[in-house]
Amino acid sequence: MKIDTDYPDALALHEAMQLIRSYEERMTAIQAEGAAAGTCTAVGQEAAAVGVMAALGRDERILTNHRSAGHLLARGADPGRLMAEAMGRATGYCKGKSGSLHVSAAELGVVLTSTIVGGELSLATGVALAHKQLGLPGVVVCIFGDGAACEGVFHESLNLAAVWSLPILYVCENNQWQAFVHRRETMVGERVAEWATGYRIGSAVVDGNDVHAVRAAAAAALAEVRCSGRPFLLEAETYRLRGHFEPDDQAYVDAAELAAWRDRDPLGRSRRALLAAGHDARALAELETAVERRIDQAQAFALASPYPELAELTRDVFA
Amino acid sequence: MKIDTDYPDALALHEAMQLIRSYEERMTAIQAEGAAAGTCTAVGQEAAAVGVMAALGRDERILTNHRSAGHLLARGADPGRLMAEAMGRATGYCKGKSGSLHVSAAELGVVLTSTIVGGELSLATGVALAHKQLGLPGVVVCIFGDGAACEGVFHESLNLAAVWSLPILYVCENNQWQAFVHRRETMVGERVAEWATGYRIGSAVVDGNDVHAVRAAAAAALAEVRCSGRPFLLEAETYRLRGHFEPDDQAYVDAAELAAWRDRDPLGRSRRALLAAGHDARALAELETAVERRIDQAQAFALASPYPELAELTRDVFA
Amino acid sequence: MSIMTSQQALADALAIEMRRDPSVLMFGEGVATKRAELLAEFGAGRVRNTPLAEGIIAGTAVGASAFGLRPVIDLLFAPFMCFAMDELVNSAGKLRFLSGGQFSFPLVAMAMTGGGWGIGPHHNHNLEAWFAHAPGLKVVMPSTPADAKGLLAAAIRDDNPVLFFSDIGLAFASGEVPEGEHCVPLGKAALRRPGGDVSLVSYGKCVDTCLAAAETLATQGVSAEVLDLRSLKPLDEQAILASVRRTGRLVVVHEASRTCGVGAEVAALASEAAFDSLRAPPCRLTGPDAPAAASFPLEQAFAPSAAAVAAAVGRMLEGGGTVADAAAVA
Amino acid sequence: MSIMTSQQALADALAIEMRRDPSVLMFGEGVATKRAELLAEFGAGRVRNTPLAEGIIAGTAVGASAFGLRPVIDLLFAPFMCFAMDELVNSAGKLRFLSGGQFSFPLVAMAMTGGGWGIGPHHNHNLEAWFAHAPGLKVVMPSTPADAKGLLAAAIRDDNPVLFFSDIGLAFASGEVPEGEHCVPLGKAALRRPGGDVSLVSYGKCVDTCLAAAETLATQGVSAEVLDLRSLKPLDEQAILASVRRTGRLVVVHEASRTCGVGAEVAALASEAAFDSLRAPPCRLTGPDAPAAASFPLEQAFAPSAAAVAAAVGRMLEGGGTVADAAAVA
Ligand SMILES: Cc1ncc(C[n+]2csc(CCOP(=O)(O)OP(=O)(O)O)c2C)c(N)n1
Ligand SMILES: Cc1ncc(C[n+]2csc(CCOP(=O)(O)OP(=O)(O)O)c2C)c(N)n1
Ligand SMILES: [Mg+2]
Ligand SMILES: [Mg+2]
Repeated sequence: MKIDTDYPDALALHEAMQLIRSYEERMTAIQAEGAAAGTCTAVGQEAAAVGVMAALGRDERILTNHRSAGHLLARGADPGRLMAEAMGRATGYCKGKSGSLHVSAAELGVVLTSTIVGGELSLATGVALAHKQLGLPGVVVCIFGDGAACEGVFHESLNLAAVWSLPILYVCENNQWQAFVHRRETMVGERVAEWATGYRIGSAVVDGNDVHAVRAAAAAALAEVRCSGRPFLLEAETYRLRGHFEPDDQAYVDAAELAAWRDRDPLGRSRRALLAAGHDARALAELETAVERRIDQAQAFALASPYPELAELTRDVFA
Repeated sequence: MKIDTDYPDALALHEAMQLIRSYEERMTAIQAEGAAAGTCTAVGQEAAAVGVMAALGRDERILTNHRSAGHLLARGADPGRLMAEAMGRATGYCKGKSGSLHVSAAELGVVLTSTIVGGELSLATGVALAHKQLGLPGVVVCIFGDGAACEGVFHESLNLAAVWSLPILYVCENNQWQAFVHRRETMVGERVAEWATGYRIGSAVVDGNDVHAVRAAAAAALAEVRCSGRPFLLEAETYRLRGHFEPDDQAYVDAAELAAWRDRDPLGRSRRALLAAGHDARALAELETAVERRIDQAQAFALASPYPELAELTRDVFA
Repeated sequence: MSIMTSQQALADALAIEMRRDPSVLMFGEGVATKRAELLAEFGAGRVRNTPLAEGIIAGTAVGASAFGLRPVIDLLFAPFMCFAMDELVNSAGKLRFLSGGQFSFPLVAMAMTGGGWGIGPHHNHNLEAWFAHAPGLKVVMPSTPADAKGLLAAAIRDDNPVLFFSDIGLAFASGEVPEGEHCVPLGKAALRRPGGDVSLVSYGKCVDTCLAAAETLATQGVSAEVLDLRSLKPLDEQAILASVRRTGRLVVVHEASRTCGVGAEVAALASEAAFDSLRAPPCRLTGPDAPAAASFPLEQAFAPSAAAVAAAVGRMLEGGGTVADAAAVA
Repeated sequence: MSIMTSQQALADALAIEMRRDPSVLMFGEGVATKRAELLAEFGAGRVRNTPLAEGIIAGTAVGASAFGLRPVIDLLFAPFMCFAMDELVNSAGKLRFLSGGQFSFPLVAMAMTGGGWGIGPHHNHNLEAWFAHAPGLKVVMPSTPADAKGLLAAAIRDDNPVLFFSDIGLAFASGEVPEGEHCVPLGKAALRRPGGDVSLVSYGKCVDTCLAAAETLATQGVSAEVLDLRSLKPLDEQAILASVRRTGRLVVVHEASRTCGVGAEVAALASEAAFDSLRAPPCRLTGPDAPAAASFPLEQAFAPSAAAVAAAVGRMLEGGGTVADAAAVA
């Protein structure tokens, strides 16, 4: 499996976002038909995922969370194996044991994914300690949500990373929601990045729906971590356009807020920018069709894949 | 039992500090003889304890931690019952079940004491919620150490208190040590109060070895909490002059740092100030003798007290 | 009586108890969003969303319960309780004893548990035995909507901390539920089906598994008794022993892992205190000592099946060799 | 051989294993302060103090162990593990399985446990059964300095997460310890004293209790076998069953609470798999289902005494009635 780090131009970034969008919309359809368990999508957050992944090198190790399909796909994950995992098939990245919520793929450097909110924060310091102690190349990128920032382990993780000078790029995808609770009900400030100050950790906030801005901010942050050897926190302001976990009618979401953020949909913005830059509408439509075909193939692969055999019930428990 | 809130003058404050000092030195002697289990003293931190307690009213509810003898005595605890508790006697505040490390005394408003570091922080929000919801008088005072501030629950507690506007006066006794680890090895900043900013919680730092300064700062902080209904964090900068847990040879402590803080011993400072203000040295000596006599009586009471009967092994587990 | 699901029965109990006692309040991640009807009736003070932080949710409940409130907290899924163990075990479970009885902690901590959702071991992990092992806590896990309602009401009224586990696999199963106030006493098992040949002791959704196995066994002329523990602590030892003394045979069935699970306690208890009545070795059918995979067929195979229970009873009645070894895989 | 305490034996094992394998490192609250000799020999990178935060200490160990390090962490006292349950149980115990075997977690989490210090249940609480119940973790608890050394070395070399409990009551007891490299395999019990009439199965400091009881019983003409489990997971089921089959009688003794403790597992196992050999009901002697008070006499009375063990065996041999009920208080 090849790690995607090469995003030569705006079109490539757009295509990566489109792939995520198509993948996730397909997954919700599959789920609605009852062919997969419930799942968390990150529709509306594609720019944050692609922008960050496009800034990383091959040696970075990435920890992410339950809302990770975008991170995996932007890192180069095979949509077929990812879908197979989400459907619990033996050909999935984790043999179908993880399902959609805790997919790790060591070959892509996407490691130790936890769907315990905050799990990524508690594990990242260790991965970074290993990097530092053993002189491994690459820094550790820890992607988490605004909700995870409310868990105590956020405090413990940032504090330890600061005290031990660990090479961690913390990326907070602040999508304004923590399952069924709006972020403003859970913290007094507007931004998670405010909390970085207390640990003397550098931070930046970026428009998380602008893929170019995210890529630039992530590249700068990464350079900072590489050069200082110290942690840095990048906050991407974005919005979860679909529900928390499929199916979800979003009845609890303020319609005006949702509409405002729909206008800022990163794919729409990217498409408008491409058209404005002279790209051809038909070429974009073809790109979308090609992406849909990849997703068709992925789905076919997943559906044709076997379930794990029952012996897997107790395999992989101990080394 | 009468709650001590009335400290009419500097002499009364001095006497309260002297009582704590004598109590703790006696406890270490008793421990050294093997007549009590190991214990945590707060020698050097008496001004923080007395200053805060002298600022509180009768209705305040106080949560404290393992280093709490000073808080209890300054609140009016009977040294005999406290010593009995430390020696595991049935006449102790908790029937001898708690020993020296988790003494609570509902009648004094000193409640739910935990020797799990951070326990006080996780419980204080609930006590404050009850105060707020049921309209109980008084605010909740939560006393914790610089070490506790490193536990994740510190973040969770302050965040919830801020979001729910809970009437809590957080008092951090920053004594520079967390058992056998110096504070500077555990956080990048110099002060715990820096962390309050992230929650938009007001804070103040006070010379924790100056009993008058602490009392004034605590009174101001308390007024702030009463008036705003919101949390406030007061940090008292002080120093643990003895070891973490008796016996402790303090071999790991920097001698120069220790010497510098010995010069700032709150009792020495208070004594010098009293003499400078015209108090008579002999009167002070008599006060000390009287305090020693109270401690003698306390010890005699504790030693004469019976151990709990074996049925206590399983009593008080369930309501 | 009306027909409702366990989810509805829990909502019913919450509303009734909150109406009955103004000191009852409920909070947790998404509680105010998901229980909009409670929010509407009882207001934002008594029905609260919280930040995503299980430790302080539980700690706040402990502190509040000591001073006049009766909090019910929703910790969502059992594995998330791992972030609240200090508050539940060291504080709620110990501070009454440690204070010499000065404080009580009338609180209820709810969580869903078990398979059925296909989303893996960070949501699906049966931890009830941990809390039965820890002092000072009560633990319940209903198997019917009526018991869901009655046990939750009793848990809210109890003056001790109660862990209330809801089996995910039963959330949408419906059944008859008494209207109005309804309490099921903590610590009392329910005899779901009387029988003379073997005692099937279980709780949660595995009670249905046992009932199905009992049906099968009946067609084979075997009369199986099904005892639903309902309360895991206090455990209804008398009911267990009475049943085992009657039938002389014990099969314990649960989804939780085998080692040091509730089944170990029940089997140990029976062999200690009803030894002379036992006509065959007791037998545990449990989930494996492994995390629960997300994959549907693996999740399905995790908990013992009715067929496995019936087969274990069959082997037991044949009396051939050690049942446990053959059953250990299930 | 040299004579040393368990504390010294642990220090010895740590130094030897760190010398042997540069990927071994140790951290925790006060580790660098209290293990100054390790700090001097291996430097500040491999011997580290941490902030006071058990969750991130454990989480850091989990993350580090997946990428080439072999961390040993000191969580001080077992109840403090309540702040690290997510990292130990949800991460260390489940992520290997959940990732389909992509990662392994060779780490050791140490903690002291049990009575002996008189400072109450926030320091003294035997939680080993929790970790035996959770998947993917190994659990050991030595009863001699030699085993302390050998089990710690084996735990460090093992490719799985191992919970290493040290009984506080044994910290300063000394014994013969092999010099140099010394491993005791995980999962193997030790027969401390052979005997034919009854099997006393135990671990930690209660092994000494059983040995003392066996002495007393010998003077009464009763030959008691003492089996020291050492590893609680994997449990040496063969050794337990072989012993019970030999003696026909089982008494399990531990300080941890009774309900769903290791004793429940052992008693259940024996009655399932050695039923026909049992000549009397198995019997558990355990600490009460209560927090451990600080008060010295209460702490002393918490764990079963040698006299209680001998008395339970006496009653068992007399064959009169149910042993468990009489013993339940101990
Ligand atoms: C410890 C824990 N608590 C609660 C949950 C349930 N849960 C899953 S995702 C989620 C919201 C997480 O919010 P955030 O961290 O902002 O990430 P987002 O879902 O918005 O991407 C919650 C509450 C969980 N998985 N783990
Ligand atoms: C959760 C937990 N971890 C560790 C300990 C052991 N311990 C007891 S006191 C202490 C130091 C606490 O430092 P701080 O909060 O600054 O309070 P201080 O002792 O300095 O008053 C430690 C590590 C504990 N009791 N609880
Ligand atoms: Mg979010
Ligand atoms: Mg301190």
